[in-house]
Amino acid sequence: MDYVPNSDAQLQSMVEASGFRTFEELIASVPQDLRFPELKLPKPLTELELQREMKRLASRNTSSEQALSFLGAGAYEHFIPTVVDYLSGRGEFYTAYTPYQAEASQGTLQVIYEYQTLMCRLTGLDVSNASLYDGASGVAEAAFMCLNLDPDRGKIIVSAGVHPEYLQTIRTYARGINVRIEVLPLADGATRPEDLAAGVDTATAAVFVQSPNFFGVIEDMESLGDVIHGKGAQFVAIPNPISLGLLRAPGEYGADIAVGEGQPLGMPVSYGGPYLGFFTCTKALVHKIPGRLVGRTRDTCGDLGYCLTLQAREQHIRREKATSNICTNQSLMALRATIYLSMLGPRGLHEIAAQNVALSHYAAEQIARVEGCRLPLTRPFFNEFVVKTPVPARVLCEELAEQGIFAGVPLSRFDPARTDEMLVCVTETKTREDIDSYVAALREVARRVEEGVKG
Amino acid sequence: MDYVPNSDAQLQSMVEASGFRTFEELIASVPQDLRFPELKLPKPLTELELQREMKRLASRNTSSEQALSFLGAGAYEHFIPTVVDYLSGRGEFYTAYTPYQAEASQGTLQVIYEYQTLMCRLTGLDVSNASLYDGASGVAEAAFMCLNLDPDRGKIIVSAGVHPEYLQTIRTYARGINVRIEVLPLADGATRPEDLAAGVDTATAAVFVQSPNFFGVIEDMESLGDVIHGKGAQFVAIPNPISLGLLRAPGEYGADIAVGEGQPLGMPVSYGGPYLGFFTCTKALVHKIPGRLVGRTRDTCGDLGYCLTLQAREQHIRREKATSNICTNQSLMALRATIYLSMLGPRGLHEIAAQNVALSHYAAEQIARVEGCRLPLTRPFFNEFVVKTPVPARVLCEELAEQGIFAGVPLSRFDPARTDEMLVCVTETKTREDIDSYVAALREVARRVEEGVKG
Amino acid sequence: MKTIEPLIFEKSVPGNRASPVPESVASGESLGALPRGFLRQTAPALPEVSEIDVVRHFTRLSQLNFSVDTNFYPLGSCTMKYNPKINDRAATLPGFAAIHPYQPDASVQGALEMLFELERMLCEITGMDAVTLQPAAGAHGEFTGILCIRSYHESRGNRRKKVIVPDSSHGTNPSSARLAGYEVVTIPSGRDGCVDLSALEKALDEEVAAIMLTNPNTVGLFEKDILKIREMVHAKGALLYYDGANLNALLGLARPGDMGFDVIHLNLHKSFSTPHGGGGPGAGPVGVKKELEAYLPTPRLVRRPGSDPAQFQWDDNRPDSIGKVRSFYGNFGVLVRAYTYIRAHGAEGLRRSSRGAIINANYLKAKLREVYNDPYPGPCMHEFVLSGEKQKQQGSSARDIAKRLLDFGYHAPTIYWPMIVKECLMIEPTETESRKTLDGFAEAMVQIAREITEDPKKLASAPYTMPVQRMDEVKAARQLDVRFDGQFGG
Amino acid sequence: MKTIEPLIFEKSVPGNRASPVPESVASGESLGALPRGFLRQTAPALPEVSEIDVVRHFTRLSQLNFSVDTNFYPLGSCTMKYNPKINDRAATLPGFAAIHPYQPDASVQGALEMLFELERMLCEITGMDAVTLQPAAGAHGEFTGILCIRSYHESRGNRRKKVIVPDSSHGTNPSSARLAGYEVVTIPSGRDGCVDLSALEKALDEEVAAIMLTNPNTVGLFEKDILKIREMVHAKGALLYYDGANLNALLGLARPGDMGFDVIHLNLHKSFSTPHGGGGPGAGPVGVKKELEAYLPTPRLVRRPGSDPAQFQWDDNRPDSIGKVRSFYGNFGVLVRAYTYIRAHGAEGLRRSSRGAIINANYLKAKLREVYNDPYPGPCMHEFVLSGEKQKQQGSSARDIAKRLLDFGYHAPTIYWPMIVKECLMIEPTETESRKTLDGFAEAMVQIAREITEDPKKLASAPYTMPVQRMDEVKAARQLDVRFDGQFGG
Ligand SMILES: Cc1ncc(COP(=O)(O)O)c(C=O)c1O
Ligand SMILES: Cc1ncc(COP(=O)(O)O)c(C=O)c1O
Repeated sequence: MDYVPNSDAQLQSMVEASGFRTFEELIASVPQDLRFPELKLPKPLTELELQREMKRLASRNTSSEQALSFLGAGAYEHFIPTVVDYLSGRGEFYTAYTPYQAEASQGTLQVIYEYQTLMCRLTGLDVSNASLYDGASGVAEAAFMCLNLDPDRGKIIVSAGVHPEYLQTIRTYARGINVRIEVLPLADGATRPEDLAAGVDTATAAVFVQSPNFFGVIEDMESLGDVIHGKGAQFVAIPNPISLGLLRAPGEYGADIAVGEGQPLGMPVSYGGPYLGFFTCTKALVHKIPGRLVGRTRDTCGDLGYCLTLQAREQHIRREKATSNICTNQSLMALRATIYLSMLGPRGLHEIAAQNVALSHYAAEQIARVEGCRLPLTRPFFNEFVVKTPVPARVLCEELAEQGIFAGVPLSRFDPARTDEMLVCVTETKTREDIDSYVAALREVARRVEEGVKG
Repeated sequence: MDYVPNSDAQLQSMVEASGFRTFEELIASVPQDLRFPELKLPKPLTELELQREMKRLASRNTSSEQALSFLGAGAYEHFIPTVVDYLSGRGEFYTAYTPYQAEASQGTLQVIYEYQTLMCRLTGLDVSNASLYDGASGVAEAAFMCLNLDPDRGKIIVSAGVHPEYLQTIRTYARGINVRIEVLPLADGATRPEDLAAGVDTATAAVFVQSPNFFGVIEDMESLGDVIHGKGAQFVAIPNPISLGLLRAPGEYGADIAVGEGQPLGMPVSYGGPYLGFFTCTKALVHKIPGRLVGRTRDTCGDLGYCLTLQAREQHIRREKATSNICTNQSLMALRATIYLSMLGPRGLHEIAAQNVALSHYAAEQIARVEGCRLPLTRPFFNEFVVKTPVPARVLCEELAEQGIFAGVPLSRFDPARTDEMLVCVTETKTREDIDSYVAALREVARRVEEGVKG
Repeated sequence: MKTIEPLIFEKSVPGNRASPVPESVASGESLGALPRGFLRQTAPALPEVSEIDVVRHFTRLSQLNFSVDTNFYPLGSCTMKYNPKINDRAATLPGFAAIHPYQPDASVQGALEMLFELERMLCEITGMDAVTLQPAAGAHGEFTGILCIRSYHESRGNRRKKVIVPDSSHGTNPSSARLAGYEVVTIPSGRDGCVDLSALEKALDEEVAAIMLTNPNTVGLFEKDILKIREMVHAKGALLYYDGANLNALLGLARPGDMGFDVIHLNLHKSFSTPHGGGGPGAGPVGVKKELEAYLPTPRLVRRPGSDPAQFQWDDNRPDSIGKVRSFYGNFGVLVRAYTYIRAHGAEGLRRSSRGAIINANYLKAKLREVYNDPYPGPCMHEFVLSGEKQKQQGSSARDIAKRLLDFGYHAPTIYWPMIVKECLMIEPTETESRKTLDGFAEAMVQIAREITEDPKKLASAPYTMPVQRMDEVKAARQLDVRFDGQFGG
Repeated sequence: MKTIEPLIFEKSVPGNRASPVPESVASGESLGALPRGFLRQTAPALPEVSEIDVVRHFTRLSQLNFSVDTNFYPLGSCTMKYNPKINDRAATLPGFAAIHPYQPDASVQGALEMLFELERMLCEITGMDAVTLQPAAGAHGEFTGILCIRSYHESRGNRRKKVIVPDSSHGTNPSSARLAGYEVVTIPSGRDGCVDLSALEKALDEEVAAIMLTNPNTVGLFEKDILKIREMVHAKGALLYYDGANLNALLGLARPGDMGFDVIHLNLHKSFSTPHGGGGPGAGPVGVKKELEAYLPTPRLVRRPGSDPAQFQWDDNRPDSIGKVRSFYGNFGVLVRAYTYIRAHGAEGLRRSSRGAIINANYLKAKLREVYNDPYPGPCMHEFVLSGEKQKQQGSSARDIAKRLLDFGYHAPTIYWPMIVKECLMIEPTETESRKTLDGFAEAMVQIAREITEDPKKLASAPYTMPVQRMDEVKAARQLDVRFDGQFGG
């Protein structure tokens, strides 16, 4: 099928009304032997058939509606108020383009202005852009930005607690430019100020620290910030935005930039996307910021309104001199975050964050009691933690998956040497009973597998 | 939880701002010992818990997403274009009241005006109301209306092909008034004009004939109409609206009133409701019509617009002299029907109807070949038909249900004597492969059960 | 450049189409099964439009509406509270939306558990002994309830002849009683807006089957003499019928069953927040005391005796039942929403809702009673009435006030009802509105009163900012045009 | 009485709240696990509002937008076609929306099958050998593609220094090339709007890594010399990059792979109808010829060798890959929608779509070319540019025309781009619009031209019917106010 309303007869009469005889005359400039290739595609489907086919495909995946999932590691299953789906699904938001015509786009523009304000308040920084693609590319954009600030600073330092995929993305983005990337190892799962002090120097453009970091540990951001600023480098914090309902904000501990993954703010995990790269920074950096920015201004009558602003930074004006190449960003996801944060308010966000702490600590305690399981790290954590498993974590997780439990992310996925560790995440979507049945199954499977391995 | 935005402190200060000291002062007129009863209700749930609980309940039902359903008998599983759900779910339609303030309700009003027009065009009659509760109560309203036309006509005749629940509803509605209800039996599943001729007389207010009737058979409406009009009675047709994409319209065969169940026009089966009672009639009857009516008129500038009209028929003006007591009707369902019919257009509706015919006839042929199964009726049918089963239909259906197939509605449900018959419905939602696997399972189970019964 | 949305028929272009269905899957030959004479001669003139046409048309039309989702909507007696979106989502889960009413009971145990629990919870909330969920709306519930009363009296040998309603009652009350075969006796309300006991006394005799009361009544007052009324009515062997349209005042606060009502109906689309949908669907469950349970419509939902865990099933074997008042079991999708709503709240949440509703009403009343006439001074329940008499004398009617409110972005109150108050404005703010919203509305009402003193003519042409100007309803009725390009003038 | 929607912050009342989360389920003691110094000192000043406030606020804001669902939106180069609702529904099925990117591959075979098939179908549609679905939008795809080109040249010993773009190219092209470390060489377009072969000749040397072309190009013309260009570019060892923003002209009609392009990106949010969302999310898959496959981002989706039925899995072992350009696998939800779209159409449907797009553009162009200047006479592909030069001389700019169009209920075309056309208006009607809609738009454009001749001042203050008057963008940049109650003036 197709969505062309005009019938074939109508189309032909339109060709003629345009002053031509045939459609072929319209495409005269397309070389003959390029035309009308045969495409081997599955046969077209009606909407009824499509509904069936998409349900068939979807039913071949085990979703968190069927399974108990304790997976996190950069993508988090959180409660999403129903209104987020409903409101963000309204066609007037959904099917609008980037708000180039301000007067006909005040809805989208005001939402982005509110989003920017919310992200500033959440991170404690001065300016927010309108969104970037996701956490990983956002971090890479931040690296670009910092490297552009001072030609004499050609090095960046990345804590080993930063999500491995973010680091990989930084490396990819850096292929085209001259930059030294140093990775700072962790001790007991955390970045140590003294280790950082040994690495940071006046050639350092920026230091990237994630907190809670990839292993769940809350970093001592304040102390790290002092070291970084001591050498005049930019301090780029990568927070989990939900944690900011409870934990110190980047602005409070002196970060220059906060960038990261906004997915926890009302976006489904959706197999990895679409998510939301958020980006806030100090006032000083506003003219260097990548991506779109919405400003409040007045119309010719003096009434308040909104429009895109500081476009002179952007590719469509500056072309190769732009601060970033980004054009389409993740506007609809910024809308979701805006609705989500409006629904929760300060107390709701605090409550959610507190529940993440409470439930994940309960789970950690229970898991630590499972024969053969250990918590190798001792530092405070937010909603995820590393578990040392008595048998290879991958085997354990696969076994549990068959029982409908996604037990954790095996760390061997990121470092083949770490065979017997997994990262376990617990959010407010789990009850104590859920955790108990997870722990019971874990105990059972760990024993069984271990016996199998031994016997 | 609750949806009261004001905090307790705020509420108290509002009490005070109203000139009172305590909430209790506001409810002084409520006798003391009636106040604050203890309610034994389950504990409140947060939205997150609610999402879980409702999914739990829903998952304890076997929906047509899991099972192959061949159930009809007054509630039909049809393809519903996605836009129907999306558009009818828009809050501006969903959360508006009956359009009393015309100027602030032009959306709802225009939709109803379009609905009325569509139903007139579909049924071939002059006037449509804005909706009634459902098919059954709609038919009962029609009976009331016809009985009110002429005090000398105190009898109604109902074909035995009318849905048994509609007949039951007529009987209930008739409890308060003086009326004789005669049921006209069928021959070979159809209402015979000659039988009708024997029953209809000048004391007959109206004759009710459903086509396709409850047993799936298409009635010879034209001939029946001649008999009815010969005695000056009203001819009330009860059509399946989907069938009108293909079959003769009530207006074409001379019905005075067309009333029935609009559910097939874009409403999910939803365990029996909310559905849509549609009601159209000839111009002559417009001032007797039950329910709301929207008219087109002009505003003070002379521009076209819409408002409720002929309200003098209604309960809020006429009180005990109203044509009906109906107030809230099924507006949102009329919206769904309007969107549905707009999406399909004349060709789409024809196509759907034709597919129902083709697929149900294919199924009937295949089932007739199953050892022990028979088609007892020989008349033309639309999308359902009676099957005579070799073993009690209820047993057969329960067995097949366990295999995920809802094979049909056992007629013993309506008449305990009809133990070995079931009503099978096939719509465009089934493929030939679906039918084949149904028939294979039927063959298998029929054999097994029969052997069990014998052995 | 006012853009009015044309009719969908005006967008039709022959040959255009949306494409949700396959073309010609059905082969011509299978239609051969049907005799030619049965086939439609001319295709119905449905619009021929594309999917984008449909989406644009109905999206734009939706934007012409006021609604709870976009506006404060203090329409008295209608309880236009917030309709939680979670309830809609629950109802559209395939496990609820895609189950057929004739599926085997064993395959719908989740649905039956939900319905059973809902009946039980409604009994608990109202103090009744049994509930049917079958009626589709309030009026339908009234009719059902009165038929039960009729059967009750019949079983006692005399069905009786009359049903009493106060003059402040809703039009559906007398209409439903009449349809059930009763003569309607209307009694005047007292000066205090409540039932006038002496008028009641006078009307009561052994031929009275029931009296129908709304409580709080339609001027927003609790019937203070309810216990006395109950005594008087029951003394004559008549029954007390409760119109539950105003139950939103009393959730967890007082129960009709405890007040002595024998039969009640609820409007789930009011008190229990299911969306009004522009005029339905609703749901009008009927509750009764034990003595009347046998008359409730069939089928009844029962727990299978001895089943554990509980199994539920439908039971048709009720010889005394009034029968069915509609097909199947009720507006199931609406019932799912109400169930979700009650489960969210629990007893505490319901009580807090009614408390909030009453406080909001009194707060708003206090802000307005100086400016508009207050026919019933003192505290109100969840709603209150004002009279626009003063404004009428200055040249503006209640209708003018209502229309002008639209310009301020507020839906109008209910007007001209109940008829016992002149230029009546019936205002029900509901509990889901914040103080801030009420303040805004009060300001608008005050400003309108000021406009009336300054320039009453201004109001006569209101509203000014709606998609259309004031509609000519007289013309609508005189030159009836109820379908596009119909023969009906226009 | 213009009601502007206040900011959500302005609706905040201390203590108010929506109630989606439980209060204090977490006991204070468990927070004891966290050192005090880690805790936030002051709560973030998020709004304190009720659920109804939230629903009303965003519903009203939505109504301030133009969108495809409400308006014809002929924004050139953006392919604002109808976004089928079925695609959204598919993407929100729990089996797609509620799966985690790190679930075991065995538990997401439906998703992997879908992605694998989508890659294959995109290869088929474009004539490329391999596709990655990872990039999040067009610009992201460009960057990815150029990095692949860089790796390709590096593997041959010289990464080369330059990337050529025509002056009509989109801003992301030079910007992406620059980020990938290339010097950008811009060549002027010919008078016919196409690549000027002699300019190209001059710019081409052994240091050129690639030339980036859009085809049809941004003035809506097919690069008629594409086969010659391919020869010239390949002769120098450079590669041909295809910006797929305009692929909507060519579905089933011609394939970039067949034209000689080595690397391409697609904008699924344009040609494949995934909703733009007010500026994303999009998806920018990159396709390459065999020689470049090794450089595509990791992980790659592969069929498990020997599996039958097919099993799919992620493969990270690609030593030559450029690495990851983002987390996980791409904008999965967007990919589901594009997949659904392609499955609906099949080859025939896609071909008919492009045919419809081209015919619609030519039809509209024919209606307007007498009234506005037509810089490139003759047939166009799926879009065309007009010049408002004549109108400019009469006193109205392209911007004025754009703003005035809003008053007629039409979104404006893309304006002032490409820069090679003065007062450029770039119009892309798309195939999903009916002739009737195009006629309405053409009439409005003609009327505007008439208004300009009659009263150009009128246009200078347009639009008149939007929620706001013309925005002062200069002030916005000068007195930067990018967050509420920020230090940034305003
Ligand atoms: C007091 C009262 N009774 C009965 C009804 C009728 O209820 P329904 O519209 O649900 O039939 C209403 C509705 O407005 C009402 O306000
Ligand atoms: C020709 C062209 N190239 C590239 C892009 C950038 O695509 P995106 O916005 O998806 O990054 C656009 C978008 O407008 C475009 O029109």
